[in-house]
Amino acid sequence: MSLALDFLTVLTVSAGAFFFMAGTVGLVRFPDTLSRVHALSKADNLGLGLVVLGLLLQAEGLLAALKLVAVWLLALLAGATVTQLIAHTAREGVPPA
Amino acid sequence: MADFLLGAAGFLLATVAVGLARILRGPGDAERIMAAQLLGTGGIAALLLLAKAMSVPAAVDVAMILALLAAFVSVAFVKGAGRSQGDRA
Amino acid sequence: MSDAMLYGLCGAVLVGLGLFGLIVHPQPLRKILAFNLIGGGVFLLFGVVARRGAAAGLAGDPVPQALVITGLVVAFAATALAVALQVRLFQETGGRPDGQMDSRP
Amino acid sequence: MAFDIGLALLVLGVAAWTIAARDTFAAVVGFVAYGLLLALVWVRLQAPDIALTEAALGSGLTGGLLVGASARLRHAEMPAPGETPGAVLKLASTVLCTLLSAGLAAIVFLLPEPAPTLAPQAAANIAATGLGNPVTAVLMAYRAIDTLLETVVLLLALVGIWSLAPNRVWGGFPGPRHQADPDSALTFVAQLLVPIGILVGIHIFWVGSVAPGGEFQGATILATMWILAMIAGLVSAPPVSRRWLRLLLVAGPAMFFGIGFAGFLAADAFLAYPETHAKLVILMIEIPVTLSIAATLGLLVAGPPERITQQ
Repeated sequence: MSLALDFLTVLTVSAGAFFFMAGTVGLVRFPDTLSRVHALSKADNLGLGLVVLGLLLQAEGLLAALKLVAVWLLALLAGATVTQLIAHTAREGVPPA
Repeated sequence: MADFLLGAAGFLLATVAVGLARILRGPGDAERIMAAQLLGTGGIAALLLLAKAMSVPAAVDVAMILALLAAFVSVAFVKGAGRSQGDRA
Repeated sequence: MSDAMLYGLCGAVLVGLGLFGLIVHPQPLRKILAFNLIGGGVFLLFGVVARRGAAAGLAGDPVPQALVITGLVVAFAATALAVALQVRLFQETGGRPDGQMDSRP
Repeated sequence: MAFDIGLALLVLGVAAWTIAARDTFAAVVGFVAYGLLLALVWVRLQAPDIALTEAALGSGLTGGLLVGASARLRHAEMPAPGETPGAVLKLASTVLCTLLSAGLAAIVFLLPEPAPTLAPQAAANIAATGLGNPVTAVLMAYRAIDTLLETVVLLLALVGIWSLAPNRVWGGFPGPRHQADPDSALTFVAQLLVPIGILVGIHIFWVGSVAPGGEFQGATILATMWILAMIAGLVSAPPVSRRWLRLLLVAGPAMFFGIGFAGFLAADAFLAYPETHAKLVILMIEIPVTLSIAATLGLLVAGPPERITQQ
């Protein structure tokens, strides 16, 4: 059982790492600010979510698990809103020098 | 397991560092704040992995603080950007 | 070489980097940034001492750790004061932080 | 070990960027990243208390302060032609700084063996304080006088900032006025984050007696949430002449001094805690100190008074 859980953790954490990589590639390759914001939010939401999911399988106790979920929700909220704020400023603001 | 989690944390940081190297150069301030945001998320993920790998549960608290304050820094940026435009006009 | 030593070397380099920035940057905010870099390096050196002092079931000597926490708070207070001084000086002189308004074309 | 080498190199890279970046704002972003990575380093050095402080104060609050300042000082940060240092100065400072770093590195290698430590003493006497976190025990019991003086230092820094106010706005509102826009994402995030952040701050403060955390970390989070609410326009910074504000600022240090002098009666020394109720007394100090530090940190970021009216 624990071996199966470990395997699942390895799988989800690796998938999370992959999404972080995808987000970074997007950030590096995409041509303009708005599409870069898009790439960033992918890494935020999915990458961290998968890492948290993988760690949830290893969590000791309900409280520790809830804390992990709380960190993810906080990061999600902050990431989403901030991404929106940045996109808003980038659109209205001065064109990139 | 601990070795795998530590390795994953290292991989995440390395990935994020590549993005950081590209994006810190700009061209705009929005890109730069995005770089900090990306590093923030990567740092949170790395801290959560470290907490498990090193058995330091308090690292989860550190991650929570980072999640909370990442928003704060970006908000300060958005307000600052708005203000400096106002000064220019 | 232990992990603690590695971060100690990192701290030593950070102090040098920060001092370099403090000397060569004429802009006030850059000097404040460089000063904070030095602070981070010094705190890391304390961290090495704390980590090496692991004993009696503790993972580090709590006394230098507490000193670093105190130091971080004081460094923040100093940074806030320095920033406020700069902003005020800027308002007063209308541009040049050193007060030499005439040197601007 | 590979992880640590990578992390150390990343810290150095970000620090080098902070020094080398041409644009001040880019340097500030580099500094925020630097603080964030240092929090990771502190976890690796088994110092989670410092990691919490670094994340909250070194990266978060200092970052917000400097991001705001770099926007306000944007014009002042353009170096004038004659100001950039020449090649000789650069070379001389490179040599000087390399020597300094080499010297410090040598000291790291020459640290005495076995390493001197106070950890056994800290662990042996912790039961008498009723605390479970040795770092909090150092801050609140063994070296309480340092912490007391630190709260005073924070107040002095605030006095220094307030004294920068021009005479005509003395006693007025600190910082520029922020207008709330009910439809914006900023208002939304502030309304949602501030209550959560206050809970997290209280939690970090409360667990500090038994686990990593404590009054400085908790107070920093509370201060950050206050500033977030101010920036979003949800609350206005209070005029610095308000009596309740002054009382809040001195409540912590005053309580600390009061209990310190009471120590003469209870246990014959300044800041000596009675043997049986040490934890209760420490808590009586910590609660007002946390609130005072939070208020002080928030006002340190808000800056000197700039206007007399709300507008």
